[in-house]
Amino acid sequence: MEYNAMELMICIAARNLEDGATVVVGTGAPCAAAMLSQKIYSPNLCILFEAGGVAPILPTMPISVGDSRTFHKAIMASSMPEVMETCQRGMVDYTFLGGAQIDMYGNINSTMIGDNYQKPKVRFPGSGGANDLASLCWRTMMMTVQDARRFTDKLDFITSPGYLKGGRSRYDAGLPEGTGPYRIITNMAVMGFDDETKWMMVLSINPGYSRQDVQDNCGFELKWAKKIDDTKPPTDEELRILREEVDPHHYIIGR
Amino acid sequence: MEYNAMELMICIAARNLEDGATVVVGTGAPCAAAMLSQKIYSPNLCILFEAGGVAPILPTMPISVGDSRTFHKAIMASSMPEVMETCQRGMVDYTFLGGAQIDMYGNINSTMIGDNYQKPKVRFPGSGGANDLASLCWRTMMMTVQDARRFTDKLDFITSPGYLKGGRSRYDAGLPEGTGPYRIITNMAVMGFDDETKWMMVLSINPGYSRQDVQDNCGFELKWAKKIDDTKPPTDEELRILREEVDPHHYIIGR
Amino acid sequence: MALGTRDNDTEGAMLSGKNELFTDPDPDKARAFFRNKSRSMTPKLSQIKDVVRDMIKDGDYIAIGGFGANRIPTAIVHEIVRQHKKHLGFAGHTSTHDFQVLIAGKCIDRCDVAYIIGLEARGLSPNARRAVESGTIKLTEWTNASLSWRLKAAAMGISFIPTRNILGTNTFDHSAAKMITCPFTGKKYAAMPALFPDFAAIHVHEADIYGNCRVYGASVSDFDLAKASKRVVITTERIIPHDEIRREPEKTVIPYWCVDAIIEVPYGSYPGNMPYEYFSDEEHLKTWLKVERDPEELEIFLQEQIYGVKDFYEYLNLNGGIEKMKKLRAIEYLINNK
Amino acid sequence: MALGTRDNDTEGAMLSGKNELFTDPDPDKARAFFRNKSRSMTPKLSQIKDVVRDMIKDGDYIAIGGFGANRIPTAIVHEIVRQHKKHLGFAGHTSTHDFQVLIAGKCIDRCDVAYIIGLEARGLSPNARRAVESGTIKLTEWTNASLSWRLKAAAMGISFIPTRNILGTNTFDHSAAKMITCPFTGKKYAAMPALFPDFAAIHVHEADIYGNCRVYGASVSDFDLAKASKRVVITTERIIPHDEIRREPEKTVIPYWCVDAIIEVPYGSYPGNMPYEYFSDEEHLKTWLKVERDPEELEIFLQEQIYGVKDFYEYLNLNGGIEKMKKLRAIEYLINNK
Repeated sequence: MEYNAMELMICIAARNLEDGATVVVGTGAPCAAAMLSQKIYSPNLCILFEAGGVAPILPTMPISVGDSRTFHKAIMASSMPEVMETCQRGMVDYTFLGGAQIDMYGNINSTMIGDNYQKPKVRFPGSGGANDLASLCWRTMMMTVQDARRFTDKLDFITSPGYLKGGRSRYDAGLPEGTGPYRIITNMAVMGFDDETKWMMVLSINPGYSRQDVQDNCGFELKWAKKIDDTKPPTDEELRILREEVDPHHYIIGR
Repeated sequence: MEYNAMELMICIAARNLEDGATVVVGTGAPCAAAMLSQKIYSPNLCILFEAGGVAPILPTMPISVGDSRTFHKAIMASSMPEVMETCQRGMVDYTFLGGAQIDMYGNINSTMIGDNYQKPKVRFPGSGGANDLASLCWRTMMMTVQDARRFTDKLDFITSPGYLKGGRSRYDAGLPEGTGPYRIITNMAVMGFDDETKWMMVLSINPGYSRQDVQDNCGFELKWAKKIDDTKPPTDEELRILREEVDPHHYIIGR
Repeated sequence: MALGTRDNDTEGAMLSGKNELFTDPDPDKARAFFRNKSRSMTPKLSQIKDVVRDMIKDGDYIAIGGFGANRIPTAIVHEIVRQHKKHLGFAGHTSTHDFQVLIAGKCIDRCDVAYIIGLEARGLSPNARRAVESGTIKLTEWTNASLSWRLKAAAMGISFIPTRNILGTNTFDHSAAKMITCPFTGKKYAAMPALFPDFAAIHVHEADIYGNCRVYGASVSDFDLAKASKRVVITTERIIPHDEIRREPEKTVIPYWCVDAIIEVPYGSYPGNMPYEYFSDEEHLKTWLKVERDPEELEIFLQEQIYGVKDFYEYLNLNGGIEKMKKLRAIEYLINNK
Repeated sequence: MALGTRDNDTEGAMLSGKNELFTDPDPDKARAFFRNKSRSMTPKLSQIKDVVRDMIKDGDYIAIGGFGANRIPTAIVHEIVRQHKKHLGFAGHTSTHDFQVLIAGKCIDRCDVAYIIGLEARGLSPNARRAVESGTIKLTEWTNASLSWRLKAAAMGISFIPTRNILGTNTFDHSAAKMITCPFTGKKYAAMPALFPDFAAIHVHEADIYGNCRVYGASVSDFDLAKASKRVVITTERIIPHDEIRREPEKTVIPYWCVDAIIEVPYGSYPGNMPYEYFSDEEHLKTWLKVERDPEELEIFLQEQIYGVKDFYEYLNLNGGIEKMKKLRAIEYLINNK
C-alpha cells in the first residue's frame, strides 16, 4: 500500500515500543504510535499522560494531554507530580518529543529562535513537560521531518536535554544515569546514538532515500552504523489499523 | 465538685484551645482536652491526628491515633505526610506532648534514661510524631504531674525541641520562627515561658498549692510572672461533660 | 548560549539560573501569613464579582487550576479581565486558554513559563505569541514538572525541593533554579524554589459551603496549588451537603481551611472540558484562535464575549446556553446526540 | 549529650547525625533496580508461604504498611516469624504490633526507630523494650514525619528531601540525617535521606488481580511506601474485578506496577483494626502484652499462635473465627451486638 511520511514514522515508532513497557506520550503522532503499538505489537503497553492519566482505554485521540480521554476507563486518574515522579523514579521506559531544532547529541529546541531570550524572533510553545520527560524517562524518541535547518549543530536554545556535549556530559550534569535519546525517526531514516561519543548515528534508511539524501538534509556530519539496514516499510496491517482504528478522521496522518 | 489532678489539667488545657483553631492530638488526655473544648468553648476547634484523620466527629476516645475513630465522619481521611506538611506550612496552632523529663526551656525527653544510647537504662516509646509536632506546630502544650526528677535541668536525651538553649537558639537551629512551647500544665501550676530568655515561668498556681510547692517540685529555678494568678478550678459544667460525655468509661480521668 | 552563571556564595561555585524569581520562597514568611489565615469552618459562599474585586490586587501573583483548557475556572478568569486587573504575575504551568484570555485582557506583565502560547493539538495562540515575542511580559523559564514541584515545595512548607530535571539545559539557565549537591550521594540536583502564589482559582466538581472539595479525573497540581496559595477561590459545578463530605472523607482532596471563598458555577469550565460532565467547545476555541490573528478583531470579540456581558451566565447564554451544554455533555459521554 | 558531629566535607562544617544509615539513598541505584521491575499488567495472585519464602532474604531491609495496629498485613508478619527469617532491617514508623511480633520472633537486628515499643493507649511492649534496652538490635533514631518523608523522597526518585523537624535535638544527633542550607533563603534544613526498602507488605481493602489497589480511611505513608520499595506484596480484604478499577480510576491509590504479588486475606489485619471492616481485638492485644512480660510464657504463646499453626486461617479460627469477626465488625460499626 501507498503511505505518507507521517504514516511511516508512526509505524516505525510503534515497532519500537515493546510489550510491557511504559510510555508517556503527548497528543498527535506519539499518541497514535502508542495506540498502534498496543493494537498490533504490545497489547500490554502502558500509556501515561503527564496531567495524570494512567493506562486509559483511549476511545478517541485526545486533544489535550489532560482531557477526559486521557483517563477514560483508566487504571488511575492521578496527578502531574505522580506521573513525573514515576518517571524520576525510573519506572517509565519511553517518551516522545517534538521540536524545532535538534543537534548531533539529540538536544532539542522547542522554545525559541533568535539570540535574545526576552525578545525572541520566534517563540515556540516551550518545554511544557518535554524537558522533564527527556530528563527522566529512560529512552527518548523523536519523530520529525528531516531538513538541514532543523538538524543543526547550533541550537538557539536547548529546551530539553539530549546527551548535551556527548560522552558522559549528560550524566556529569546530574541527569539520571543511563537515560537519553534513543531513536530519531525521520521521513528519511532512523537514527540512534553512538555508545561512546553519543553522536547521532544512522541505523537504517527509509524506502526511497539514499545515504546522500540523509546527509544532505542534516546540518551536521552524521555517523553511520557498521551495518545500515533498509527500514521496513509499513505493513498493510499497520496501515489499515492506523487509518481505520487509530486515526479514523485522519487528523494526524492527513487526508 | 471534687476533682482529681488529671481532671484539672484536662480542663485547663481545654480552656487554652480557642474556637477556630487547629490542634494535632494523640490518644489520652490531649484528645480528652480537645473534645472537652469542642463541647464547651470551641465548637469550631479542628482536631487532627497524625496518621491522617482530619476533623472527625469522635464517637468514642481513639485507642490509636490511626484507628477508625480518628476519621469517623471526618472531613478528610488523609495521610501522615499530609498532616505533617500542614503543620510544616504553618496551618496548625496547637499540639500536646508527653514525656519523662522536661527542662527549663521546654525541651522534652521521651526516648531514654541513661547515658549510652545503644544500651539505655530505660527506653521509652521515643518520638513517634512528637518531635515533628513540637518542631512544626505554632504552640506546644504539655500536661504532666510535676516532680523534681521530671522537671530537670539535665535531660538524658532531647527528643523534642523546646526553646533548646533559650533566647533565639531554637530559631537559629533552623526551627520555624515563632514556634515553641506555650503552656506546661501540671497538677500544681500553669507555666509559660519568658518572652526574651524563653525560661519556664509560672503564670498561675492551682488550688491547694503554694509557690513553695511549685518550686520544691521542680529541679531548676522557676521564673515567676509579675502577677501570679490563681488557676480557676474546674467548673461543674466542665467536670460533668468531661465525666459523662468525653470519657464516660473514665479510662483517662480514672475511677 | 552560555550555559549557566556562577554564584559567589560560600557554598562554592554552583550553577544558578539567571532569570528573575518573581515570588519569595521564604517558608517563614509564608508561615506568618498562614498563621493568620482562618481555620474556622464557616460558610464561604460568595459572588464572582466580589471575590475578584476583593481578593486580587493589581500586581498580585496568581495561578489558575486545571490543565490546558481542562477543568479551568473560566468565570474567574473572565471577571479578572472584565475588572481590568493589571500587572499580575502568573504561573504558566500548562495554562493555555486561561493564560490566553488573561493576556488578551492585558492583565499579566510577568510569567513563570512552562507552556502558555500553545493550545496543544489545536495549534498556537497568535496573540499570546505576539505578547511573548514583543517582550511586553517578563518571562522566567520552567517546565511543567518544575512548576508542579515548586508548588509541592510550598505545599510542604519548605523553601525548595531537589529534582533531576532541567539540568544542563538553557531551560535551567533562564530559570531561577539553582544547582545543589546531595549531602549523602554527591549527586547534582536542581533546587526548585517554593512557589507561594498570592491568589489561586480552582474549578472542582463538588464542594460543600465550607470549601471541602472533590475532584474527579486527573488532578494535575491542584491539590498542591490549593495548599501553596495564600488566597484560594473555588468554583464548583455543584454545592453538595456537608454531610455528604463526612460520609466519604476519602474523597476530600482540598480541605476547607485552604479555601477563602466558594462559588457554585455550573458549566464553570466552559469552553474547556470538565471531566465526566461536558467536553470542550472546540468550535468556540477555534474561533478564539482565529480572531486572535488580528488585534482589532480580537478587541471586538473580547467586547462581545467578556467586556460586554455582565457575567458568566450571560456569556454561557451567548454561546448556546443549556442546549449547547447538552451537546457538550453528549460529546463527553461519546454519545451520538448532536 | 553532645549536640551533633561535624562533617569534614568541602561544603563547610555542617552538622550530621552520627548513627548508621542502614539503606542506600542513591537514586541511580534504585533506578537501575526499577528499570528491570516488571511493568506488565499480568495476574499476580500468590500464596503467603511462597511470597515470604521467595521475596524476603535474610538480611533484607523491610517495611510494613499501616499504622500501629491499624490496617497491618498480619498474615505476612506471622509468616516471616514462622519461616524464621533473620537479620532483617526494619522501618519503625509507628510500627507497634507488627514490630512486636517480628521482634518476638527474633527476626530483626537493626531498626530505623520512630515508635516501636509502645502500643499507644494500650501501654508498652515488655519484650520489645527488653530487646531495645539489651542492645541486641542496632538503632538509628528518627520520627514519624522523618520516616514518612524519607519514603516520600524515595517515591519521588530523589536521594533526599529537606525538612524542618528534628533540628537542634538529640533525635537529630542519633539519626543519620544531615543539616543543609537552602540556596535561596539561607535557612537550615534537615536533609532526610531517601529510604528504599527491599521489601514491603501492605494490607488494603480492595485490589484487582494485577495489583491496582484501593484503601479507605487514613492512608498513613502507604502510597509512598508502595512506590519506594523494591518488592511489594499486597494482602487485600477482597479481590475486585479489574473492570471495577477502570470504572472509578480516581480510587486507585497504588498502581499495579508497584506490586509484585497479591494475596486475598479476609480479616487480614486481625488482631488490628481494619477501618470500615472490623475493630481491633483488644482482648487479644492485651494478652500479648501480658505474656510478653515473661520470655518463657511468650515462647509458649508464640508456639501456640504462630509456630504451631499452619497458616493465618488456622490462627483466625484459634482466636474465634467468623463469630469473633462478627463481634469485631459490630464494634467497628458502634453497634451493640456482643
